[in-house]
Amino acid sequence: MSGFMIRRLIQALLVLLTMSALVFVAVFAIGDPLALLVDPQADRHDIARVRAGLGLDQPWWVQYARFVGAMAHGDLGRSFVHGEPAIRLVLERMPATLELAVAALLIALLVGVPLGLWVGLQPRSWSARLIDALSLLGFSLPTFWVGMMFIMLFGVWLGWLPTGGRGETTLWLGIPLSIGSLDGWRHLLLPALTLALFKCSLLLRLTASATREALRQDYVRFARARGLHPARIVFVHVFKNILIPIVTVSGLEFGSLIAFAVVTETVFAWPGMGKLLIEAIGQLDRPVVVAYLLVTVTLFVTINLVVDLLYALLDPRVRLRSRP
Amino acid sequence: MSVLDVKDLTIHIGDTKSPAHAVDSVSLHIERGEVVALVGESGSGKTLTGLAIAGLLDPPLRRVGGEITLLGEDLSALPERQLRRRRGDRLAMVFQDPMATLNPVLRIETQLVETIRAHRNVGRSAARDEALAMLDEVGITFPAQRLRAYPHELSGGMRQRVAIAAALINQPALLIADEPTTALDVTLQAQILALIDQYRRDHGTAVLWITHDLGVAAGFADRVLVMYAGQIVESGPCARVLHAPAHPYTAALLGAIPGSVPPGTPLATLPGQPPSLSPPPEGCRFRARCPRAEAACIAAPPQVAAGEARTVRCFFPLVTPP
Amino acid sequence: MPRFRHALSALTLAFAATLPAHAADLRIGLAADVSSLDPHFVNIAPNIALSSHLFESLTSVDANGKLQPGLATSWKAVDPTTWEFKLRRGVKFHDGSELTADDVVFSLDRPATLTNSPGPFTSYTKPIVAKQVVDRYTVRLKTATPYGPLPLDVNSIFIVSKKAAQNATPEDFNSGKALIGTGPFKFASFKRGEAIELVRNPQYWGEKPAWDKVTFRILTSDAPRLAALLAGDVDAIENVPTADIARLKANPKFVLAQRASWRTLFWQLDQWRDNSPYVTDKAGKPLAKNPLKDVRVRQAISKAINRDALVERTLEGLAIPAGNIVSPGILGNAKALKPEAYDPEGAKKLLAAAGYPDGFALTLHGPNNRYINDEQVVQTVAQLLTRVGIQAKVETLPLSAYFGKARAGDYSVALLGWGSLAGDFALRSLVGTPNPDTGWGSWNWGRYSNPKVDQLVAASLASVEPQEREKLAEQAATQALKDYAVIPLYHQYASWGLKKGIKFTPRVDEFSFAWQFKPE
Amino acid sequence: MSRRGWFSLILLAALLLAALLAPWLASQNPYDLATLDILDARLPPGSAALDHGGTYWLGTDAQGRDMLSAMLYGLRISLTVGVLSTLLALTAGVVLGLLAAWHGRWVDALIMRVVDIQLSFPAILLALVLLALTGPGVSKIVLALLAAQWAYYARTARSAALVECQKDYVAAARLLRLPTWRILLRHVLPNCLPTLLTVAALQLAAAISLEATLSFLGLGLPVTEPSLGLLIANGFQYLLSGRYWISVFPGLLLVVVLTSCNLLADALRQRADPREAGR
Amino acid sequence: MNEPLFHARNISQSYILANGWRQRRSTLQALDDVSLALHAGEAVGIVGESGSGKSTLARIIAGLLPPTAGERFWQGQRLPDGPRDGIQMVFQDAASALNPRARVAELIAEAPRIHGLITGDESDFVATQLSRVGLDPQLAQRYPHQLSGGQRARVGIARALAVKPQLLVCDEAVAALDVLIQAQILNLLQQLRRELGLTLLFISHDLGVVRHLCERVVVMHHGRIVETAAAGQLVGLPQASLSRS
Repeated sequence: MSGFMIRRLIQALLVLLTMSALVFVAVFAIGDPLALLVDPQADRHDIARVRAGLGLDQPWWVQYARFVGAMAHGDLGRSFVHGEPAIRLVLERMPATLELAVAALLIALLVGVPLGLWVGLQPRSWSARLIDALSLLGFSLPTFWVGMMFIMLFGVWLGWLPTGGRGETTLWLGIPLSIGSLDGWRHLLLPALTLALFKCSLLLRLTASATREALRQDYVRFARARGLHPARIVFVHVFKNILIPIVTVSGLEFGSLIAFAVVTETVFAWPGMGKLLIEAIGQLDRPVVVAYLLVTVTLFVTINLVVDLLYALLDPRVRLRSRP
Repeated sequence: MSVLDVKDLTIHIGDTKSPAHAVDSVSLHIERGEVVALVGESGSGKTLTGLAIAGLLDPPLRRVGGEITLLGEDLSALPERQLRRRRGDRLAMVFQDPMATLNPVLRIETQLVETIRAHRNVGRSAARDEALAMLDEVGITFPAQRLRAYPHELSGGMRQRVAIAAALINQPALLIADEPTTALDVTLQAQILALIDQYRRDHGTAVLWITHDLGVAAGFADRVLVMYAGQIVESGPCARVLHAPAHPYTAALLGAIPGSVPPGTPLATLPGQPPSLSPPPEGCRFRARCPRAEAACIAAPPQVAAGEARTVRCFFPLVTPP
Repeated sequence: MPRFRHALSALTLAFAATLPAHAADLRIGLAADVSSLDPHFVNIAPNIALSSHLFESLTSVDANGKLQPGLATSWKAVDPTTWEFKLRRGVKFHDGSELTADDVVFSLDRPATLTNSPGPFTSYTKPIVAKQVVDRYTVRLKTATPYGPLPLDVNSIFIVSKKAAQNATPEDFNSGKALIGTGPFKFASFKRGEAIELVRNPQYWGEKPAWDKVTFRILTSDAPRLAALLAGDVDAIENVPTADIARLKANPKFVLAQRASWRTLFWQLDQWRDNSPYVTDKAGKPLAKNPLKDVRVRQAISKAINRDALVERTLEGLAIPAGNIVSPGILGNAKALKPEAYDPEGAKKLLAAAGYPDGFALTLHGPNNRYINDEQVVQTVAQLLTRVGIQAKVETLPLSAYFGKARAGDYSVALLGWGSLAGDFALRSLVGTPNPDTGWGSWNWGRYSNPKVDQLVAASLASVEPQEREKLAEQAATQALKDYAVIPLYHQYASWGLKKGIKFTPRVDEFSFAWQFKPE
Repeated sequence: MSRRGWFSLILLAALLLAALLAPWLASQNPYDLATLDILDARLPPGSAALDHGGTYWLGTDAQGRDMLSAMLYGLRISLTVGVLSTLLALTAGVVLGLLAAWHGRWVDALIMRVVDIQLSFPAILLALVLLALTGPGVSKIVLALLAAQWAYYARTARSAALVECQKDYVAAARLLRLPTWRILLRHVLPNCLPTLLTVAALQLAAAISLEATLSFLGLGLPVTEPSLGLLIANGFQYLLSGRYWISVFPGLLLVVVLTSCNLLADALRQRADPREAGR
Repeated sequence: MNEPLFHARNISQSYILANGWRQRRSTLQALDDVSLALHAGEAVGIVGESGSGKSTLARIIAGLLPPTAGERFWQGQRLPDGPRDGIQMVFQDAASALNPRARVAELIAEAPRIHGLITGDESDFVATQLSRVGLDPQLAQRYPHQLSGGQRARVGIARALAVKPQLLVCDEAVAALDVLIQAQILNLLQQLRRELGLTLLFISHDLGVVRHLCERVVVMHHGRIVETAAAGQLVGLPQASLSRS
């Protein structure tokens, strides 16, 4: 168990080091953050002073070594643009992204799993065929385009929902969340739906094929041979088995929801981490980009760990055996 | 009265235009406490016959004819809801692969208790006690501990015992056993056979034993039915059929067993393969491989010649059924 | 809810009713994010705009870009290198303390102390070599050489309370603790990337704003910003997307406020290399010499551009064709300089005269996220150049990459937009002979160099007499444009969308100041 | 293959053909600036051109570019990027996956650790950072997609090859002392292909979609080489003002491309897994 | 002439089982100090229940699996790890033992072609090999899935014999077959052995089959050889209770 965790952590560290090295090279290669920030009238001395102040006068590997050294002390540096600790900026934005991702995952699960179960159980019915075809379409629609179409349809043509921004937030345990107010919900709905659509189709198709697979198993035949009620066969025997892939995949997809929030947040002007990332890339605000990567990698590692634990919980075959 | 009486069971596979006639007019009956072995090569239709009796045929398999009477009740006329009440209660079925028949994510207890409570109005704890007793009866040591276990924590032999316990827990009148020992080692095979034999003696359960292995049938069954290409070609008391087979196919099966001839000498074999059943060949289905086939065998299908206790589907049987 | 089909009216009806604004509240949708509330931390427009509500400077600039008294009631050059500022008396900071000359000196000193600032204000404070407190209400600033624009420079330095800001960190500013100024509004709250709330300063010395509370919503994407206005989530927005101007104009529920802003867009052309990297013959082979060095070629390019079509089609009317480097009304705008007329035939003739009867090929570079429809503008110009035989390719980059490369001189023809309140300032940076030590020509990507222009600009900057300065600045501009040092395209419009019932005086510097919004 | 499979295959072939023949099908070369007329900008579908007699069936964009022509060329770029990156990633992944499966031990451990690390980081973020590093361009986005996707193929190829290597025909080939490369390429690989092709069809859709997304975010292709994603992005600003055609039509075409790829993947999967065939 | 054709000496094989979660390692001893000599022309059977290690032994003998300890000798020469000319194998599951994407002709001719064993026309070669195992040469252009189980088993044998082995290891070669086809294959093996002078190592869980085919039987239990005897004189077999009637 601990060996397993250590391996995961090392993996995370490697991802982070690689990605941050890339970012350092990137910022070095793309351009000069100062070109955007320094006052147009500034002369060479001004620019040199600022450059040295931000440590940008060094070659990238020196900058990188300094960064790694500082990171070991828990310091990820200050945003070039905002002047505040980069990690704080990212953490400030995290609740909005997590709220969006959780909402999307819940939508995907609540819609995708029941429909997938239906498609898996009744593959020949016309409704299942229709759902199946729609899920394939949902699987094929690029997230950003869905967002645009939602804005056009629900925001502009029908005028039912706001087209962007986060709306009113209320504090829950000191974290600002949208779900506390109607206005918050109205703002959350479209981006969450947009983000959910792909995952919903994915979960639907996964559930359907897992259900079909489970129905072919001998234990289902044996359960029928024992005269069990069909509902019990579906909701206990089949469901407990398909829950394993569903939970595993939802967990892993949660990571990609956070990644794809970059797109959704840009389309809907949702003030989350993803939007911060895109802005930071646009401004070459390297500390923020690196801090974003650190936070997301940490999130992904945590998610993977939770998924493994859940997996062990759901599937007795991999359960931690208590000491005999 | 027979526990089970099957008349002219016919099963088709696939679309209605050109279906494979997988099982063709199979009739059989089993008395209380009797063990009947249904023997045949893979593809002969023996498993389908078992599934059809239990009402477990799924598309593309279709029962297109025949009557199945269990304890005087015509199962073939029952709606699925009623049929379900019979399954696991009056008739039970166990399958070949003990690794796959138990649900891997449910405890043994759950799977036994649900079987009881699906058919009888028994409290949870009473059902649990029953389950415990049943595990004990099928020879599982430390039953209370096993009850809490998941299937993967048990060995293959133990799993098959649990599956048999789950099948028999409501004391069915008929047990359909579809090759339950094939996947097991010879020693375990013998144990399972002994277990079922003992249970049958204790409770008078009728057993339909489906197997490809004449050897297993020989030591265990009262009567044997030999299937070839969807039809029963020979039936009769076990000892007599194996000792003096009437159908050339039965004879070939016996002759192919190593040990039937001195070591080093060639075994008796048959040329060719079983025929395709969509559609089945005209005349005798065995004739293409039969050493005794004549013109008559092509012209018309042989009728069942029935003696007192034996039947044979052949124009030229090796022995005449008495 | 009934299903409305007419998008815009539907949105208004649906939301204006459900979300009424408090009568004395104003909500403004901003197009750019405020990165820091420290008024001296980064010298970028969104931050300056916000700080202007909380802080003031010695001088102020009115909607037309003209210098007005601010915290100083008057100023004069007591000698060519000494400026004296008389402070307004009785001005109170938000914490109740009085503004004194000490605060002014502290504020002018402070930018140089912020060493980790990525965009310091030091270029405005640097000409000041000494500061002298004459009395509680009088400050003298000394420069090394005669320097006319000093009153304009100090306009950029906000006066903070010495007491509050002395030991404050950027975090103290962002939390509001150190945000103690003299401005018409006081700080209420800051949700980064989302909203900033301000409340009226009841002790303000000048005209009190009409609003009790002002909320700035950060809506950087065009579509959501417009949608927020239409939905009634905000009362006013800046930077109305060009695509939606016409529709907004047609909608009786809303008012459009527009004016030509200080920002002028023009092409910088490589005039220093003999072999410019992105100029080739049509087969892609290098040319014998750099055609852009020939003034006839530069003029041909100017003539090839149909500025009317560009403004009308690509910018949807959101600009006026330009013949100057600074906008009309701004010091240094020479009224005699008219936009170059569209004359493709003339362009072809000039090209032929310069030795390129079949034209040549070049690549136009431009940013894709900086100016209104910038990417489209570059493409349109490429299209127009192609029609006179100059085969033009287009390469646009995000600002982050673009400016760095452009300043390094990587391009042959590059788009730049410049907003300035004085022509001589602009000319110094844009066409002055580059000199890294003095900061001259720091944005002169084409490295145009004409001693005569340099002289005129220097004289203009050194003149402390406004009329004389204006005349010199106009002469310098006229000379530079006669050389086609740069090719002006248009003066950008700034536009605001307002809910009906609100008035706004558009500002030339594009800032959205809450006190200039008034209920009707 | 199922009817749906054939349908998707024919559709994809038609799209590929349209992309290949774009220069002949399109009424205008959208890259040839001389054919554009700014005065024709943003005309609605069905408008007639101002100076020449043509009709803009799907309207024009902000530069007066015929949308239909732009879409054909955009399709060309989208498909080029998708197919190229898929082929490269497939090759790289297959080579590494086969190597890992065959060699086992430390080679396997090394390759699979890298794959694990790669897969623990969402493809879109990796591609995003890489593109921010390299800047826009067809070859750069292909590289970014390659970097983001090879690991899927490596993992799939390895697990498929492991399954195959367990099979006795590989043992038989070893006993027959066939050269290793021959066993891998002639015996193992062909049997992994059905699975790999299924993944490839899925990843082709993913690659095209990812490219569109990155272009939408302003990180993919330069404006002069507008893929479908960039066309959509360019039209985004006109969506609210009712000039939907600039964005919606390229979007619909993109959806058709992606759907047909996914349909094909579905059909291939069913073919590879006969138990699924009954559906 | 007392030199055995093949000799395996003191073969041991153990696997390390790692538990994914807790990384606790345990060792599984699959073979424990097994020695076995095969003389030219001899037919030896190995019987044992599943898990007794007989298949592992077969794979080690064939060189598919390097043993943890022990050595193999071929006509007195020590063998390095890996397959060797002269030893071929027939596998249990003929479906998995034949590459599903190769035609019968390619399955049979591929290795002989590479090793230069085909002198004449390749299709003649294939036809000869097919007829030797009692298959119609017409089947050469078929794919494995187009064959019946018995035909597949014959193709597997033909492929092994095409490279002219001296020792043929049959690992449960008839276990998956119906009894009638099993009889055909057993007859074929016996006939080939006579005709080609093959040495046969026949592994099966079915004592009846082994007794029918082999002169000498080795009984394995828990990774060890517990008994070696002439086929007729076998006693003490754990599963003796269920020998066929």
